[in-house]
Amino acid sequence: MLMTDAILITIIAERLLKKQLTELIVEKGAKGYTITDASGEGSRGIRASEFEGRNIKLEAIVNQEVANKILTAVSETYFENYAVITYTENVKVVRGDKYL
Amino acid sequence: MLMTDAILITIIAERLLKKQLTELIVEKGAKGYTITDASGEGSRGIRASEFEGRNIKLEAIVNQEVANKILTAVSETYFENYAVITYTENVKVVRGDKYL
Amino acid sequence: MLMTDAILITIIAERLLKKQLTELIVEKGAKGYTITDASGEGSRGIRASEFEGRNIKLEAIVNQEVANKILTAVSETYFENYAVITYTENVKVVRGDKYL
Amino acid sequence: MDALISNFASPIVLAFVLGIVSRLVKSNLELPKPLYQSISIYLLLAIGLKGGVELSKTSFDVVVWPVGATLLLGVVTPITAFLVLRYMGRFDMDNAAGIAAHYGSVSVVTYIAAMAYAESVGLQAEGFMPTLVALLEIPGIVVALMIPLLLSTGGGSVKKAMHEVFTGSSIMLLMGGLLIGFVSGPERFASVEPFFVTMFNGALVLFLLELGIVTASRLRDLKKAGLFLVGFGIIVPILHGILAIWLGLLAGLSVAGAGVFAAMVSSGSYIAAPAAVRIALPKASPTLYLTASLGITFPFNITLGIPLYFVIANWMGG
Amino acid sequence: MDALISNFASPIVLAFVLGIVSRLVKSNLELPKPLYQSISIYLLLAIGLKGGVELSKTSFDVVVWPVGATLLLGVVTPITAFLVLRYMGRFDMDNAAGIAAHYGSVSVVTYIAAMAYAESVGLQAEGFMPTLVALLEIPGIVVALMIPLLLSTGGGSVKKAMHEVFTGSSIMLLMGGLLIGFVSGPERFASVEPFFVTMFNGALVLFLLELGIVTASRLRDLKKAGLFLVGFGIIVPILHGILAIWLGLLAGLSVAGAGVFAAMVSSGSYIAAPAAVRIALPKASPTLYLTASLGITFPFNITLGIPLYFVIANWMGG
Amino acid sequence: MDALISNFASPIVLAFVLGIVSRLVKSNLELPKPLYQSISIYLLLAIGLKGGVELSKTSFDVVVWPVGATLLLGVVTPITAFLVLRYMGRFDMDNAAGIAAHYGSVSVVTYIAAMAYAESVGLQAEGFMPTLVALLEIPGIVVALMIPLLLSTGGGSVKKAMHEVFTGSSIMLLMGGLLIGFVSGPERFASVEPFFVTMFNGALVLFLLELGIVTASRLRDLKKAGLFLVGFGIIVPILHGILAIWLGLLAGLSVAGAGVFAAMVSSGSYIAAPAAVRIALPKASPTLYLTASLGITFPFNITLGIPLYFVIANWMGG
Ligand SMILES: Nc1ncnc2c1ncn2[C@@H]1O[C@H](COP(=O)(O)O)[C@@H](O)[C@H]1O
Ligand SMILES: Nc1ncnc2c1ncn2[C@@H]1O[C@H](COP(=O)(O)O)[C@@H](O)[C@H]1O
Ligand SMILES: Nc1ncnc2c1ncn2[C@@H]1O[C@H](COP(=O)(O)O)[C@@H](O)[C@H]1O
Ligand code: NA
Ligand code: NA
Ligand code: NA
Repeated sequence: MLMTDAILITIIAERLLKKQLTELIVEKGAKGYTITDASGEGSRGIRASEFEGRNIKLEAIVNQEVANKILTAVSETYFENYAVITYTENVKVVRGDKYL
Repeated sequence: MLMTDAILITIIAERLLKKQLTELIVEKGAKGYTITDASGEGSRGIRASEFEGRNIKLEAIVNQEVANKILTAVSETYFENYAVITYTENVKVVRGDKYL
Repeated sequence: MLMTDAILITIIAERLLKKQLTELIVEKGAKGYTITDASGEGSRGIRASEFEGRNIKLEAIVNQEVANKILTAVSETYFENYAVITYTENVKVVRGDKYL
Repeated sequence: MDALISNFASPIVLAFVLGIVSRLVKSNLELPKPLYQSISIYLLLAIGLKGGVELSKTSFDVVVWPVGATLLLGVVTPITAFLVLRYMGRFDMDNAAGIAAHYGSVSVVTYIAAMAYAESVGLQAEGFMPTLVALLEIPGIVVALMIPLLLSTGGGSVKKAMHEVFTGSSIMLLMGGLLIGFVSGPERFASVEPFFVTMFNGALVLFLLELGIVTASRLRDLKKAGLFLVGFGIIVPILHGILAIWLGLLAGLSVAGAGVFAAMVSSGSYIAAPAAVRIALPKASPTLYLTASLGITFPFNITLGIPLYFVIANWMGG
Repeated sequence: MDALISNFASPIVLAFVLGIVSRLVKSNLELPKPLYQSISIYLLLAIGLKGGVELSKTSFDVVVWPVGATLLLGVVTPITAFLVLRYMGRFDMDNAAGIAAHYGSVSVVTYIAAMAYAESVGLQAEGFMPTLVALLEIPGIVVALMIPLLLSTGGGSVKKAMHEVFTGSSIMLLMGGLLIGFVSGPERFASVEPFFVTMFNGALVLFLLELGIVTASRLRDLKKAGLFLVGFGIIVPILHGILAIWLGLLAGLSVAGAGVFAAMVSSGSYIAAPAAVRIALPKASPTLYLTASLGITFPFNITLGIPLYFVIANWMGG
Repeated sequence: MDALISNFASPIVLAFVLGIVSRLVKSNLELPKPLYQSISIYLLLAIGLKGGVELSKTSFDVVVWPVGATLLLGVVTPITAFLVLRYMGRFDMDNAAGIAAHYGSVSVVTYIAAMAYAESVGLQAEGFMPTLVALLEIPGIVVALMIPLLLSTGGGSVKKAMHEVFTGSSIMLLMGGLLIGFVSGPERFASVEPFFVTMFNGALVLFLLELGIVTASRLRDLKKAGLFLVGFGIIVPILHGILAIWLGLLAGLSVAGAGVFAAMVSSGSYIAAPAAVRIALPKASPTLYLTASLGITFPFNITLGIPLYFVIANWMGG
């Protein structure tokens, strides 16, 4: 099985930012993304989207360059005022050309 | 803490394939799996399970050999006609004998 | 982008243990956590929380030391009698000071 | 004309329009998926129950002919749809059979809208209509999926698809409801009637709101689907509808019954069929079959089609 | 016999059967989890509210004896169950206590089915029965969990389990509903009555559909549970039921009230008890206690048990 | 006094209290999120529909003045709130504007509670009140978000926030419902009335249970919010309420109508406004604006505020 190295970037954020964040990562070059509902607690606590009750967890498989662009954009735009955390992992994908 | 190296294989697919895919990975040797609901967008767009609205994200901790078998089977059977993506990561598990 | 190495620890467990497990990981030093609903099958099968139908998947970004403490505590307290699995991965986080 | 306005101004149709509009203005309005699924379950079970209770009051002689007509049309309509698509539309085998499966089956919501329409113009269709809906759901899919098999193409698993069709939740709920209603009978049904009958139309408003939202996201696919499919999605249903009226009246249905029957037969499934086709004919494009049945025929039927079928039924049988 | 058929033919029991059948034919039918939880919440709150409103119309003298009988049985039944399991069935301490906790508590759905049955045969149990349900839910669990503690085994956290029991959502809703109903009184309750009373039986049909599906997945565990447990799950409830009828009639309950009371007392909890037992006695096997209470006693009660208790109540007190 | 007790003893208010209590005793009781969202959708659509049907029976002359009064107050109240917060409370620009946006908009549940209260004391507010609710939802938010823009601070995206407000699901459902109700008219509405009208108060009980739970988790933030905000959250609504009564009576509203109008105007939004403010003014603290509108003003209004407004309305206009 031919596998390609790729980056899995994960963004956990208040649900209110769903649309903005998906637009952002697509703009920065992600070919797709996957969203799951999540809840959680962190150091900053309360958010306005409490009524919708949950965070979202946004995952995208991208190459290193796109990952960097997304990381920079997310931290510049959202880290100060919103409940957002981001991390990356190394993964191996089948048919890497599709995502990278 | 004694940790064992293992592979975490993730399959994101249209919900319609849930039963088929879980059967497939168990048949190829996975001792268990975890499913979460997900939604997302990719390069191929529309699917028939839209009414059920979501993808599934199937995760299994397996050894390298089982991972390879699953990867091969999934890509042969589903990649052409269905919305499916697959990737693997290296993880460390406690009590590895249980899964591997 | 300045990234810090960290550990992503994942615990999949019967939902009944949600409160106990989140308290445990915070007590052991996690600064936050994220929870998603999950379902699944493993080697031990049935659980009492079947009515609530699902497992939880608890993820926390921590440093190696906290990860070890959590792993030890979880395996000592829950592995014998409950449906629980745990694994760790290496990730890179932005603003590592926040979690570690 | 009056009938048309009356249909357009019903809360059910208007809720559908609201759903479409809210998607067009990019509102974030959406029904939680579990609510949508819950209402589907409720509607299917309720239809089954009502049908079963009615059936328990009806004599065999009265139903036997309409049942025959339903099964016949379940076999005929997917074939006509297939032939039109394959030989006039030049669709490939998989797509032609996949779309045909949808038109062989039935859209439960179209049926409900037709019943509501009948009521709103002061008519009353036969009580056993839900029995016909349940019977119409399956054969069309089976027949359509057989075609590529007989002509030996395919590739997907027809066996799995058949299991999917027969044990799919919509059949379970419709047939299960029918049996429960039939065995319970009117008296024992009374205690659950407020829930399953009195609330029915209101729940339908919520359902059509969501269906409007889903349909609107189909509309942008109309271009991909092409002009032929748009024509197909309007003209073939009308022809199937006329055929249904003729056969329905022959089988002894009332004018209102024939109108509802036409709406059922003309409609395209978008719940049971897509799941089955996706498994049996993976090469068939969901964009084509969902756009046709949900994006074209469904909106056509619930706005113009239903009043039209009633006019024709009245004219042929009144 | 007639009573039996009438019970079997009720939409509620038939929905339960549909749930079982649909699982057996491997249908993918299932209620969305949030719907299932929503209906649970609704049913518990509705029972509480109705009970509270009735209680506000009842004098203290009338309730005091039934309340006493309920508390007494809440203490006695887990002990008899424990003794039978430990000394006749040779179960280990944890499993015996774990199962006993379930039989000391109450299955709310069994209670509801008994009320519905009473109505269907033209009888009317006392209005304050929900009060008794709420009171019966807790003590049996507490008593059973105390046993291994007194005999000093265990290992889980009884304190956490107690908090789980007392602040569990079922107690909150039942007791909260009771208080709200009691304080509101019939007049202020009127505006919410259509929602909480008129819709009740219909909502129950959906609930039992899901319960049938869950029960069916228990049935394959019957073999693991063993013959003794099957016998236990039928005979002990009957004995508890007879005891309840006798005490209930002594306490002044009507024949219908005694029948419903027997159904309650004989039933095994499968919501509050499993959660508490899982935490307090982690070594007790969920397969055993859930199979017994949900896989054996529950289906027995709602099909044969309830009519039987009514026959006995009629015979002892009629 | 009687009115007060009557209000406290209503199932709706008691359910709210049950929600608070269950959180305080750390119960795990919670409504599934999809249920909560479903009830929100239902309530908003139902209010719109009822309002639309009533509007279709009302002449233009009767509504025009109340509509004017509503729009005027939608502009005035966020400004008074802003001035009090900025210059008396010394809040920074973002927080003052953020909180003001909430008080310029409306809490739909407060409106509903006021309608229910009116009914419970035998009064009947004008049928077109839901029209006013829908109109009051937006302008206050727009005006408040304009303030920092005019005084040129901000940083968030006001444009995105405006789109959020105008296409938000609450406006879609309220306005959509109004239009559907208006176009359908009373006759076509009849078939969905049991669902949207008869069930309304019962569904509200469930909603307030959850709102109680959410509010309770706000209460621990009261300390962070500070004494000034607590005073603000009680006194400013009373002043806005009195202003609303005066203008409402001038505009021709009945005493009951003026009481309900006061409850609306005095209330703080906690669904539409938070989402908009979070996007337009990301530096404003959700803790402050949610604690004020949901933790202080909402409980004040549904317990003491509403009866008070009715007393004042009666006194000023009776
Ligand atoms: N250390 C952590 N590990 C995993 N998830 C976290 C962690 N810290 C925060 N989160 C998630 O990020 C969200 C926002 O965190 P915060 O901005 O710190 O309130 C939380 O609700 C959690 O879902
Ligand atoms: N680059 C990606 N990163 C993460 N998830 C993806 C990516 N591409 C596709 N997906 C997921 O895979 C599903 C199917 O993708 P596709 O087959 O490209 O339509 C999508 O709905 C997404 O959930
Ligand atoms: N090999 C595996 N890979 C992924 N998830 C697993 C695996 N084994 C068990 N699980 C998850 O852990 C839960 C408990 O497993 P068990 O204790 O083996 O019944 C299951 O319900 C699954 O969600
Ligand atoms: Na058809
Ligand atoms: Na019992
Ligand atoms: Na206001």
